Amino acid sequence: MPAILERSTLLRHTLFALVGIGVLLLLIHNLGDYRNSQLAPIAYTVCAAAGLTMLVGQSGQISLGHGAFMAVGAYTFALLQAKWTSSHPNVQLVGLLAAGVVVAAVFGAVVGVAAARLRGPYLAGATLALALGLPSLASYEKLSDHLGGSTGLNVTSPNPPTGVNAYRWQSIICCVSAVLVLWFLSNLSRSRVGRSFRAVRDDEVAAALCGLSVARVQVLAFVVSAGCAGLAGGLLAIINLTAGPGAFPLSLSLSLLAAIVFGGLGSMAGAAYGSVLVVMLNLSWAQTLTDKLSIHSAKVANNMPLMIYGVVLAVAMLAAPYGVQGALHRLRMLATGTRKS
Amino acid sequence: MLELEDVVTTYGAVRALDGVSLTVPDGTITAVLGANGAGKTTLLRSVNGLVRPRSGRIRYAGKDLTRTKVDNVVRAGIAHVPEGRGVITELTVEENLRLGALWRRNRRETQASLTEVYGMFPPLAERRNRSADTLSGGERQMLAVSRALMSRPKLLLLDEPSLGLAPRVTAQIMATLRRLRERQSLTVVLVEQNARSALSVADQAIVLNLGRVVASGAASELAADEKLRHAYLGF
Amino acid sequence: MFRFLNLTLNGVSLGMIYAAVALALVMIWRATRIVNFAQGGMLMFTTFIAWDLAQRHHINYWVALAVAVGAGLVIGAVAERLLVRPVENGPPLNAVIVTLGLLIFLQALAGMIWGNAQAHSYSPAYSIVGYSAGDRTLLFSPNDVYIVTAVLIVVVVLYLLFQRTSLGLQMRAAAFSPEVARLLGVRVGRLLTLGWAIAAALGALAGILAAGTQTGYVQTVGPFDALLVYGFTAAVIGGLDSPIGAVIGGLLLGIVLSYADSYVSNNIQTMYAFLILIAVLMVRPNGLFSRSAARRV
Amino acid sequence: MRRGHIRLAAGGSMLLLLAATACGGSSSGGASSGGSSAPGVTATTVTIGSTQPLTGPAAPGYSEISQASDAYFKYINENGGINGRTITYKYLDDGYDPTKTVAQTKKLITQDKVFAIFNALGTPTHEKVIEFLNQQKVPDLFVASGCQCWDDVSAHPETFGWQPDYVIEGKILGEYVKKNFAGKKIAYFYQDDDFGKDGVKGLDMEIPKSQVVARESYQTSNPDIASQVQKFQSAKADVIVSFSIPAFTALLKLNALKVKYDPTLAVSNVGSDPLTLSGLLEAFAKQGGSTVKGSDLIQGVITDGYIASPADPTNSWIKLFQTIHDKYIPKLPFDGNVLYGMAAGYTFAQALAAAGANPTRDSLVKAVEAGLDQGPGLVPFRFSTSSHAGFTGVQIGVIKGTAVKLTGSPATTDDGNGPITAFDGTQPEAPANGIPTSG
Repeated sequence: MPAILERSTLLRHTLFALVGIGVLLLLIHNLGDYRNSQLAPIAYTVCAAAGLTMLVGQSGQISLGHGAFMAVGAYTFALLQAKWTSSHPNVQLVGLLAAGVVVAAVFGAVVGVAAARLRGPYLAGATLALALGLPSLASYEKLSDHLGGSTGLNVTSPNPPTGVNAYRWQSIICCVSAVLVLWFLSNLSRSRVGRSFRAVRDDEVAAALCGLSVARVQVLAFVVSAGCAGLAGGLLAIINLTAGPGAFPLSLSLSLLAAIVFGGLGSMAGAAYGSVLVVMLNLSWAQTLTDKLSIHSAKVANNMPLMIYGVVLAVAMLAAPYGVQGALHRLRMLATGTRKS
Repeated sequence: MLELEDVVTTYGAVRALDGVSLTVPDGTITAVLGANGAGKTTLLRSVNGLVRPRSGRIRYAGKDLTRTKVDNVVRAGIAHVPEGRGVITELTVEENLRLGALWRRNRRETQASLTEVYGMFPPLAERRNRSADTLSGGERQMLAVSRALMSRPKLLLLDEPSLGLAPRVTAQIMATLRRLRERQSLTVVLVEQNARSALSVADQAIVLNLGRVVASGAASELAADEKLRHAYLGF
Repeated sequence: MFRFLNLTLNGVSLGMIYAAVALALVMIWRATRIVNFAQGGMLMFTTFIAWDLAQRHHINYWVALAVAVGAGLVIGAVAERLLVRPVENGPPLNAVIVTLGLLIFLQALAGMIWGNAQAHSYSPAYSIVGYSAGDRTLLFSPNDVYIVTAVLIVVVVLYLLFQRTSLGLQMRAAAFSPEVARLLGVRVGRLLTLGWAIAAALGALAGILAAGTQTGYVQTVGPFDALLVYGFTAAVIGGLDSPIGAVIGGLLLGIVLSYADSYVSNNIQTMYAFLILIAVLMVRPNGLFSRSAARRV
Repeated sequence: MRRGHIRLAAGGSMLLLLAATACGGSSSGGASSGGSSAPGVTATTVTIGSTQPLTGPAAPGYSEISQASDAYFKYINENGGINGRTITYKYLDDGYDPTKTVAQTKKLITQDKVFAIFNALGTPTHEKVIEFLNQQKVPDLFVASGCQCWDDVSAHPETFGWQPDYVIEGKILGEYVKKNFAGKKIAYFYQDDDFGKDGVKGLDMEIPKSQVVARESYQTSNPDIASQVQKFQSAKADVIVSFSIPAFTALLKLNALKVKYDPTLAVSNVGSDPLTLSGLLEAFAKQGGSTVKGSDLIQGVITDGYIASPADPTNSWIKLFQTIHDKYIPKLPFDGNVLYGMAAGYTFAQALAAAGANPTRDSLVKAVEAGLDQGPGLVPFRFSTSSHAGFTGVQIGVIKGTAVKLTGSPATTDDGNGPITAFDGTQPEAPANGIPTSG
């Protein structure tokens, strides 16, 4: 590796991001429609999970309600899409997604201020109630005309450029977003901000003694991760053609958490692995496995994918308590013959 | 009699005990001395099963305790007063005390033990129904020692009883220990940084440094050893 | 005024059910410092066992209740031994994910056994027709009296167990300070198992009480999501460590939800739960009745 | 927790790559429609797909529908198929969750390459895929929902409704209530979505606003409807018209029972299946008080129907469906949901038969637009090149015993200001072999 890349983290990350986008574009081009329609949800889940990693893994807070921030991003996208049309579809797309990020981040700041006073299970409880409560606002009589009630708002998928089919275009939008988020967060976590997150996570008192404002750092972590979730929400709206309360159930928030714990808490790569695992398990693998078992009883077959998901969640935690990243780390240690102390 | 034979206990790569051997005869007070991080607390934790030694052997009254779990070590008659006293502040004084004798499942004995320790430490009797977090540091130490005595142990493991206490209170506790040894022939292993006060009650002592025994012998001999006092005991 | 009275009574009855769920969560939190997300799944599963006995096999209400409570004891104990024990000393979030896995597993298993298709109804223990007050009918029936009494009895029994028995003393010691308890000869591991077992049994009772009101009976096999979240909310309001707090949190939640439903809008119940929770936590970040400082999830 | 390793951004994207290849690598390009051989059609088979709530909140009752359709298709397959082709019906579970509907529909189109989507269930769920299906030019036949929104020929040329829309149902139900309960106080109870709101729209076209003393909605996620019933009672409503799913119809009855309130109920077809309802109420009746027992609780409930009723066992359609039910799905109750599934299956078979010996997506749509015979329906379809709406009306009925006893004659109307007229045509007999023929 050239010396300049060794020295400059930013440059190295940028180079990898560019390579990553190139590789992904190649991949998307070669995948069929069906695979692309799975790649897109993986990619937007990566956005949200990577953001959540900053919050949970790096700043040591917890959120069981990240779906709420995704909902904010999605509704922002849907509401503005109806109000603001641009002559250039791509400008409009970027603008709407950015608006989703900003609104979600502002919302994250509000939640963060409240969250900075709370610890552990109390924060968990508050965010859990938020995840369940916020989407229900759409059904509040005084708002339901604007927010579309329990049916939600319709979103139109952006028209692809000529020569690109709709599935590929959605995959491209999501994957590029995911790479950008990973690029941004990787740099952030290497910067002073990232160090302050970890300082607060490891020891609040010591961090405060070093002159950090613990509350401010915690709020910032919420802002960053809510922004990422907002982007994911906007992308979800594009893929699912909707922003409705049903798209943000409690299980969404919890599966994001599962994704980052699965991957190995605190690492960006872990968030990516975890997202792949959780999304594919949900969308496809559990179903495929069920089909292979060729079960005759409809009752059993209908519930088998769910059961596989549950069992995998529990067993993975028992078998690999530090997630995929931890397991890889251990393998590497075994291979190089060094021992972890 | 408690016997340790070449005990090695590790935390990850760190050897907290590095081949410690020790014999504690019945009815004696043995002081374990040394600086911070010398392995004193680990020694106690190895004995009572909170950590498992990597190698070596621990025997008490002829039984091998090396692989025995905490709750069974306690049932063998070994009580432990942990460092920082381990008083459960959410419970009342009397509840803390009762807890010490619960595994015996004998109401009458428990009641007798209660009367006994209240007699030994009258301040506790006055505060029996108060929550333990209203106690002063000295009272907490009294409570912790009393609680250990509730089970009428044969061997008492004490971890830094003088930590943060006024000299007068420390002296009171040391005096109690001596009285117990004399009257009930209680065996005591006393871990202390405060070597002077520990040696004043102990029959014998060992000095640990970086997990190894660097000196052992009668308490009076060690107290007289000028070089040792300068190098390890700090008085 | 009459409406207000009725709403209050309705809230008390609902609140007692939330209180029972909250109590179960508090039991587990005190024992293992874990928020048991599988509680909803566990109470759903035991409720279905009782439903199967009572409605399909026409077995007496009380026998079915007893069997379900017994099944709860077993499920709770097995869950603790098999799933929770191995992750107890790992990263704290792992326990959350494991209980989540258990929740999903139980949901799927119940679906396999009882199907997802039918809505199930469950005979309440007593009449649900309200008492008459003059020419009007109160929104409070013999069955509501039963619900309130049953939960109150459980609260009193648990209080006596914890405060007056040596088993309870050991459980408290193990909850507050497991290592010290261990040093005093308390078999902490067994007590944790027992704590989970009691909590799951309590959940079974809560589930059956809920099933006997209109609140629960339309539930098909599913996660009993709302019951879990309201129970958790009530427990957090009360302060997670405090059984009394759980009961008061449950009542508070039940009554406020009942008022808000009627006076504001009945479409955003979950939002009220969030608002009440935030209001309480902003004033008291560790809940109303908590004494010891919170630790991480 | 060991300190997390911060990996490189590119690391993450490489993983995506890995994952995507792991999930099966590249399959051949997009689904191309048109041409001589249509997707999903072979010389001997036709594959169609659907998304259904097999689990989740809408599963009670509705999860029987797809099994019933499948049973009817199996019956066809064993009796020679349609134009020599057997029908393979792939119905996937979406749990009534719109997000899953999108994913499952994409799977049906891109992986299973189905010929058409048939009878996809749910208003909020199917609304999310309607644009997509029309973009992809996939025939979207006989959506299992009475939303008006399926009938929009210019925007959604591929989509067709089937059951009468809720506005039509509301109008006819409203007219009946207006006539029979003149001067009485009337209240509305409705689901807070397009189903309930469309129904209320229809009711409002007929029932004078002055007569309506309360309007209360509910959310499917919140079964505590005590406060709504309180309002009905304090408004002293004599009649409650309810656009609710079965579980909430039962809850309405139950909550009224709790406060000794006994208004007349008029319930949409969606939420009035007597077997489902009495099943829901059975357990409560035992403790409900001394005066009620069993399905007594729902006797006399006013409702409506648009296909033959199981209360009429001599009807040729009921006989046919009963036979198929007993052979293929004997474990399911023979209720309104099963009839619904089989009747919809029959309509699809009609369309497929009419699409010709070598059906294409285009010929299938054209066949429906050419108009279909009402089959087991009580009233005709409205299908034409300018309308994609299904049945044009309903017939009022009253719950008697365990079935709906239809009264008077069916009525038809439109979802606008059109008049309500009695339909005097007769229902055709079921074909002898139970399978429609082309033409």
